[in-house]
Amino acid sequence: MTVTAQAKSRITAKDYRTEYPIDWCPGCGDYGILNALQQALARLGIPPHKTAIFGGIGCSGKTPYHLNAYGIHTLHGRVLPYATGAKLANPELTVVAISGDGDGLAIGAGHFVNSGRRNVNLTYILHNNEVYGLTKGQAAPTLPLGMKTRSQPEPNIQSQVHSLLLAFASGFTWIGRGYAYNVRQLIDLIQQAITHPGLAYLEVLQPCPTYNDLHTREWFAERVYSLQDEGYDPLVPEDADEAYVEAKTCQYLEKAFEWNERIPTGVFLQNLSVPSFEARIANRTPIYKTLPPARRIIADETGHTATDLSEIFDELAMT
Amino acid sequence: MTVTAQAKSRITAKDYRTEYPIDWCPGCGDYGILNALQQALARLGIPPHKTAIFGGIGCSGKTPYHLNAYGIHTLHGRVLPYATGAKLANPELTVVAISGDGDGLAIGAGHFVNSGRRNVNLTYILHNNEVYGLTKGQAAPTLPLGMKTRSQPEPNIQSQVHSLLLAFASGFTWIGRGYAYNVRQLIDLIQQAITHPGLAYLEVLQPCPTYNDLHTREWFAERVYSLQDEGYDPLVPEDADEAYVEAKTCQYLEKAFEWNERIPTGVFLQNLSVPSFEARIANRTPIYKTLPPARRIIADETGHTATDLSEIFDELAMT
Amino acid sequence: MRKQEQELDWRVGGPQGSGVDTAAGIFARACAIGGLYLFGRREYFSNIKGRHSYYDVRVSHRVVTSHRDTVDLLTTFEAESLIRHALAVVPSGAIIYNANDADVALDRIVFLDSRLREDLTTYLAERDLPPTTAGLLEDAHRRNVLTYAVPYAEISSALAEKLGIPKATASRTLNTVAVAISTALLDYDPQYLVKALEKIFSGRERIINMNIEAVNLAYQFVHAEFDTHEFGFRLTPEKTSERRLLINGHQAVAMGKLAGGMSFQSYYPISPATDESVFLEAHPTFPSRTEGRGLTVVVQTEDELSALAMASGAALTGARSATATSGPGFSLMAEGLGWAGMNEVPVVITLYQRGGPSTGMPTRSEQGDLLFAIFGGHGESPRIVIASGDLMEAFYDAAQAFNYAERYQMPVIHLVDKAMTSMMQVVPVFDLESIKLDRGERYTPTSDQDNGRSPRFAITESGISPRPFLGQPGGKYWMTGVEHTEYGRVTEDPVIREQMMEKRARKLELALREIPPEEKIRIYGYPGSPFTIMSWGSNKGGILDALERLHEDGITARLIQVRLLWPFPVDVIQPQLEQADPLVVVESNYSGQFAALLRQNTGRAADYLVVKYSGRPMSGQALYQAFKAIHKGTSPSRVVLRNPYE
Amino acid sequence: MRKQEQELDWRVGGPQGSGVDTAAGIFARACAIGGLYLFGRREYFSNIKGRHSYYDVRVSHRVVTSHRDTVDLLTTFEAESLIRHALAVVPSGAIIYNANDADVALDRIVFLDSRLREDLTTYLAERDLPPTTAGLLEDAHRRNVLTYAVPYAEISSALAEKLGIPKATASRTLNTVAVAISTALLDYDPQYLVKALEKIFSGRERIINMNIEAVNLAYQFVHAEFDTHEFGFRLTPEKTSERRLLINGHQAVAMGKLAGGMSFQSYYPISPATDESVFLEAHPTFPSRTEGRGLTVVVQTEDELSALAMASGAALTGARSATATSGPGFSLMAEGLGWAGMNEVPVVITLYQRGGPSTGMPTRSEQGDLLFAIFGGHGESPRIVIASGDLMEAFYDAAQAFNYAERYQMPVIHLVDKAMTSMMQVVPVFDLESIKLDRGERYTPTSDQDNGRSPRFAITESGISPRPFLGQPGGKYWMTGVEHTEYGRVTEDPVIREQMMEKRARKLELALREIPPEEKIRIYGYPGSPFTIMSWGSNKGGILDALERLHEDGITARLIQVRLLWPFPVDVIQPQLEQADPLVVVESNYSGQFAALLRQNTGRAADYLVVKYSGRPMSGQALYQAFKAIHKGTSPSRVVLRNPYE
Ligand SMILES: Cc1ncc(C[n+]2csc(CCOP(=O)(O)OP(=O)(O)O)c2C)c(N)n1
Ligand SMILES: Cc1ncc(C[n+]2csc(CCOP(=O)(O)OP(=O)(O)O)c2C)c(N)n1
Ligand code: SF4
Ligand code: SF4
Ligand SMILES: [Mg+2]
Ligand SMILES: [Mg+2]
Repeated sequence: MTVTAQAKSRITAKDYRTEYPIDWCPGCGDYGILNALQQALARLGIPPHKTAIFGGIGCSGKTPYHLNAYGIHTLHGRVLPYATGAKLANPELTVVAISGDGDGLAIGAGHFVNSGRRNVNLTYILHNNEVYGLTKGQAAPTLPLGMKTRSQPEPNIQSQVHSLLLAFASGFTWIGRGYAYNVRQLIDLIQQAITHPGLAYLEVLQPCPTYNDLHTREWFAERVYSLQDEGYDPLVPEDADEAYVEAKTCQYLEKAFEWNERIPTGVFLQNLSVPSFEARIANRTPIYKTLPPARRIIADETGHTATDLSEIFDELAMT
Repeated sequence: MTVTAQAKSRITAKDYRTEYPIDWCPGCGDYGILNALQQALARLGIPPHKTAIFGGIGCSGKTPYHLNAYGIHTLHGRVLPYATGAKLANPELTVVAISGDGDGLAIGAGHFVNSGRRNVNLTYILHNNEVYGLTKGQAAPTLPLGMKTRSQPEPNIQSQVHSLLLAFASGFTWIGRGYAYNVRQLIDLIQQAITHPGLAYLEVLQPCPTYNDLHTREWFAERVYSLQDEGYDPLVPEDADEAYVEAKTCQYLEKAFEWNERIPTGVFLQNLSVPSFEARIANRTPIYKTLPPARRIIADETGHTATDLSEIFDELAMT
Repeated sequence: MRKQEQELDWRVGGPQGSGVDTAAGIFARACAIGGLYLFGRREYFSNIKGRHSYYDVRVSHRVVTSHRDTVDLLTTFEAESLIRHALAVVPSGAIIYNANDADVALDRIVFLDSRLREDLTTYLAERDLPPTTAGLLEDAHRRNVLTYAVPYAEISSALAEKLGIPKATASRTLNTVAVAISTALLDYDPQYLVKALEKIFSGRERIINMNIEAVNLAYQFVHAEFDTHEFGFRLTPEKTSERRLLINGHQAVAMGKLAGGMSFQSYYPISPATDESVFLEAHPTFPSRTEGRGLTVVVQTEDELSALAMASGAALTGARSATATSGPGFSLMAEGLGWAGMNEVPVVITLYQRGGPSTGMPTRSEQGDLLFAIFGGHGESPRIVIASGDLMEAFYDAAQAFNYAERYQMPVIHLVDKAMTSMMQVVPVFDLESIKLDRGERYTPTSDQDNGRSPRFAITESGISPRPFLGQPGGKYWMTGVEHTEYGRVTEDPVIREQMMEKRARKLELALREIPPEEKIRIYGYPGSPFTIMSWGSNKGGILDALERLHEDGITARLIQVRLLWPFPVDVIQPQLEQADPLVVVESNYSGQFAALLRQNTGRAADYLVVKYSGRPMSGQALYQAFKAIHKGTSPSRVVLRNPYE
Repeated sequence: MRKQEQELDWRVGGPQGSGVDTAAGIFARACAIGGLYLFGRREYFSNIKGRHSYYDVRVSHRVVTSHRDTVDLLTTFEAESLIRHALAVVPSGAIIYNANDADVALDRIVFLDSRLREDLTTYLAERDLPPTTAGLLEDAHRRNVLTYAVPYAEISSALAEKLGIPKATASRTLNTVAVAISTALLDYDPQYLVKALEKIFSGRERIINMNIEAVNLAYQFVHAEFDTHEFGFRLTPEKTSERRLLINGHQAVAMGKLAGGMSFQSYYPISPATDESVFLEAHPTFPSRTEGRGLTVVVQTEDELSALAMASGAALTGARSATATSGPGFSLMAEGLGWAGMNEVPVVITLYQRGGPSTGMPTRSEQGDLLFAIFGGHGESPRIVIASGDLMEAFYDAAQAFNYAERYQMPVIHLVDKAMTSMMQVVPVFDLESIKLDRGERYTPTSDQDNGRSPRFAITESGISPRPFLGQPGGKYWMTGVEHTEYGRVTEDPVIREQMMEKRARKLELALREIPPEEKIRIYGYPGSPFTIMSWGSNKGGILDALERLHEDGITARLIQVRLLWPFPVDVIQPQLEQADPLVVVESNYSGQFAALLRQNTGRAADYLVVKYSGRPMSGQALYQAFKAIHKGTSPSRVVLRNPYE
């Protein structure tokens, strides 16, 4: 993402706002995330038309409607592949993918895992509210075993998926956690996630006042703290050696497991030692840097194909 | 799985063999796994008709054809849900699910992750050969970034998914690794996995001599070692406290990351502190223990439904 | 009720999450307990809180089978509902509204669709009225609609005072008050409301008492402030000794499944299918006529790929097993459907159709998945597709689906739709005695030799191969989505391949021969009439209503309701076609999928196609108009039913 | 070649992984380099090593468009191939076999399907012959088939000795030797073999030399040991100045995609679609006539859900984007297909049909996905479905698919099949000059104001809304699978809903109006003839072959090849039907899906349905027989083409 200083100065959060009414429930954590996203994009000075926000299906998935950027509401669970396709075809875009925890960790878990393998330079924000909001409060994969929210007839019979651990196992190179009601921190986290040259996973603790009466604003308020405030350093530099990576891993895992008494937020991992997918493609085919798929000139002025197949014909010609 | 001593004495590996020709390539690691599976089932004394082997799609997925048990060849990536349905409906069955690494970690990754949440009492064996065997050698999600096997035109452009870490993050309660050419150890591992009262994940390092010329029999031979030979204790007992679990976790992760110089095999984790899905169901509805779905008596002798809806009618009756 | 017609169309509207459902539930129960028949219909947005939803309850002394587009008594407590529905109220009908909302500008309603706002503004401007609730109320007066302003806040205050509770608590009775205002205007005995409240809030004494008090206050208010004689509709209870249930579609299906012996259901949440699974989860065990209690294991899966796979895995063990989903989920089942067809797995898929394509209109109705249900999945894989026309059928068909599945050893897709699941009806209690279970041909090993293997896919004349259950001694088999031999082993032999394709196809032919005519089609109205309406699914109710009104006009017509959609019952349909003149096909989709299917299988094209694809069900009224025009010869051959105010 | 007919049917068989492909490749190239036309066909099991595969190469001085069921010269080097194919060899044809295999029992061949073993055993027993290769060879003699025993091991030894290399290395030339024995028998100049070897092993000198030496030894052996005059077939080169390619289907499609401007392809490996993507991966960049080089980014995804989603995401940016898959993968794309239809995304799906349903017959052919391609996905979502009939069409259609996709802004499904992808043909070099790219209506903002938003789904008369590319200044839009407004915002307004359904449907009507007739159907043979064969896809070649033979018999007939399957080109088809008598529909599936579609859209049922569903393509020979019987009036209305020996 290239941002000129001039552009930066021109863009404000207002440019990213829309006038349409929002239909989330009052007090929903989604508002804070939306707000932070608008501000982060503005602060980064990214022109709205160069921003593409992809959403999954769920309450969270409606976020793109409230940003004045390109906003693509995809299919339940598939937000990462859609976002990946757009980003790879046009690497100049700033791409943010947003989904719920059901979207990302149940129906979308396969893409979650395999997106980690690619490390495409985009930002994935997952709204962790422990429930399926839009389908009326069933347990999401993030709800711990045995818990029973207001909307469930019986305690949850499935165990929790630990999303930070999963992101790590999958290969995400930037991993962070925010809290929906700490907008100031969230702005900073989103800016960092977007700036990170690879796949960033930002989990946001997102209270759902309508269905989740266990982990509420009050419950979180006294538990969340910032890793960075406590001096935690998430960086794995580009040239890190194995021992360094291992040490960081242990530190990461320790913090990733912390829960209940104290809940860490902030940047858990920023790994610069893995090249982005775009860099890998450019490494194979350098022309990707100047003429990525969206820029390929496919026809001449008369509308005839610009493709020249002579090299392939040579391979296949018999006479 | 209830096994009587008498039954045990009767069953031999021969009972599990079939006469049909096998169409794996000469030297394929799959032979060793098949062999170990036949022997393990026999040693456990499980009558073949009480065994259901589910396979995914791939070279590995053909395994069920070579066992004289119920053998169900499912769909690419879906072996775990099929196996889960059968096991939950009839908990008396011994259920083993078998898949390739593409099957389990690419197209099936979502089920992999979410099966961990359920901890159904079945055994999942994943053949890790780092390639898509049956579709002619493309990179599987287990192949590290930048590696190039004989069958690939370019070095692998996607990073590896670390399956042991993924299994852990997903909540598998028994995690082990075997090596296809160490049949003796494999028999033992499979027996333990089947005996474990919950979801067991057994990764098997399975050389594919046809397509994978990087990690061959020779390459592995000098690297694999047994964790148990070195005194590693994988047990998390039923009543383990948090501190205990944490300590075990660190130990687990350390070994899970070990690769290249020395490659650990054996049992990495045996966690008895999480109840199986069957136990959770029985806890909600104790009748599950005696009349699980497959045993429900649904009609009387005359073929009329045995269902009595009077309780529900009472709720809904207006007059 | 409308004195002449012995019936009443009541509507309540309000923002999602504000309890409109509860209001409708109280009203409907109060009517049903009073021995009345009713038909309820619910419309709501895909949203949790804030957007508009409304409920129509049509009450009658006779069975009623569809909603109407018009309203006799509109009950509202905020401005949006008033704005959206004022025009639907008939002359001499009435509107109850919040006194505070007497003059609210249309512009102030944030969720009002701009198209609707513009239309209403134009409507009002044409009548020299302002774009406000005041304008709409004035228009109502001009149209001879009565309007009743209710000071809800004052009634709440009075309640709070009387019970010594906070005003916020008291205001939770808003819905009850609104309903009570209605029933008071209708002169309906409040005891039925009280009984309804007791049913709904069963066990929660404090809430019941608070609501009963609210009812009392509302009745007092109406009697004190309104001239109830001015309003001509009355609601009068009727004695009945019949045992009747008040149910909606997902309950009918869920009960049918239990009656049909289902013991395993997997699902992934999706509107409007989820409610069925939630109902099943809430009733995990139930009495059994044979021993102990019955159990259904319901599993929430990670997605629909998993849901069908899990249900299929369970079905192999002999458990009657099903999944329930809606369009997007069903799309994800296409591959699993083929596997079940190929492996002759008796699994039931209940498909709650909703507005498509893609995410479409998750909480609106459509019959858009017919051809996909029939032709979905690559290759040619057998399945049975049935569609229910009303709640009684939904119950019995849900049970029957398992019989078909096991007898013909293939997946059965049971088509219902959003309109049907959210439909509410009073029905006589279901007759469990009539439900017989047919488990199909079971495999019995020649010896109980453990090591025996069964020819799971034995090639037989009927196409059916006796079926062992997973775990059955002597029944061991292989099974695969790959083409296979009798023993379930992969084969690519061209001859075996042909035989297996033929065997699977024969099962469909068998089903077509065996399934009795009345399960294939049902004929209503005048069987001898050439005026032939052909339809399927939830349109049935509206068409029956329309047939009655046609009859009142002296027009005889018949409805051929097609219940078995696949294999296509050409045997019983073809003979009906000769007489059909005109042939009118009615369905709730854009392209006329059934009409296409009919032509594909019989060569006969519909003379008229009546469709609706706004996501809302067809009313008997609208259908009546359409049929009338067809009868007169003034109708185009393609008729689109439209109602911009739904 | 058969002297009378100027053509030769050559077959080589052997176990998978043993280089049968290479053998066929050498032979085919040697023929093509010699200026001959050919048609190749490959049959193989879903297996990596060990199971049987074979290749037919039909060589001619004229263009040939299908395979034959019979063989003139069978080349084998192990017993299984000899056993499987001996009966296919025509009188006065020849069999080359390994001298070691002169007496192998059928029982010893582990992978021989038991059905085939039994059939052959019966066949031999009826002739008093033993169930062995000896029996089959004796039967060959009786049928006047020549047999040539080749001591392959000895030739290898000689080669090893001559070159001073290990015997194991020398034996890798087995395939070359087998081919050379064939060409020597056919008296074909070995220089063409040498050229073919140089092409295939280009750059690997040592291997080339070893193989050339093997060729020499084989020729020497034949000239020394066999009386080549006894065998009546000859292969004679022909001079040509035309530039011709030897290609198969996936190469044709891949090249067509590049020519069509594709720059992004996502895929998940699946037979038989993978080869196309692998070919594209091997040619990531290529020259451009405008500037620098062109680039295609090819991404191997985690599954097909992802593949279509990723291709759709890429298509939004203006990149011409596609995915390629086969049945099971396509089943997983049903939901994404609806999303692309709803959001008017120009994305191309190349669907390589294979034997279904379910995992089916992964390496065998079928036309089983037609109705699914058209009606797949819940709800009613627009798409264009085209099918190519041969390799030339496959190339041009692959390019054209992107034009349709962008012009009509909807997904385009390009149907090919396994038979076509593994088909090999000599074609004149493609004419890139003729390929024009139509990018459809692009959106131009009224100002280049960054904050402008575009009405992405503007309702227009044509149905087409000018399209901005993601990232385009002033073009910002929303997009959703939910029903939406012109600006792409979710709506549940009934009127907007209706307008959007109508708008999307109008695009299909537009396509039907605009697409020129020759892209819809093509008519071959005698356009005026009543004897009408209607078909689609890869059957074309076989039918054209059959038409020629009918013509030789004095029977005139015509083929109507339907290329645009959806929207159904009723405009050009209906007028053709009146004259059709009989109307014969030919397709490679069980149920006659095209025939169903035809009747659905025209009311006309086929008089005869000729199908094949063994997973093998139809030969011109078999079709000729079927048409002949139809012409005579001795045919049943449903004809199943069967060949138990494929
Ligand atoms: C294939 C498919 N299955 C099911 C649904 C129904 N559905 C809509 S939203 C949703 C879950 C929402 O939960 P989550 O992803 O956690 O998002 P939230 O609403 O909590 O933000 C589901 C299951 C769907 N749209 N598509
Ligand atoms: C939906 C679907 N997509 C693709 C395929 C094609 N396919 C068959 S096997 C296979 C991969 C096999 O690799 P793996 O799972 O690693 O098993 P292996 O052969 O290596 O044992 C694929 C992609 C399929 N059968 N179904
Ligand atoms: S249901 Fe929960 S997540 Fe959805 S909008 Fe309401 S509060 Fe937010
Ligand atoms: S391709 Fe590899 S995995 Fe498959 S059978 Fe051959 S050696 Fe085994
Ligand atoms: Mg959620
Ligand atoms: Mg593999």
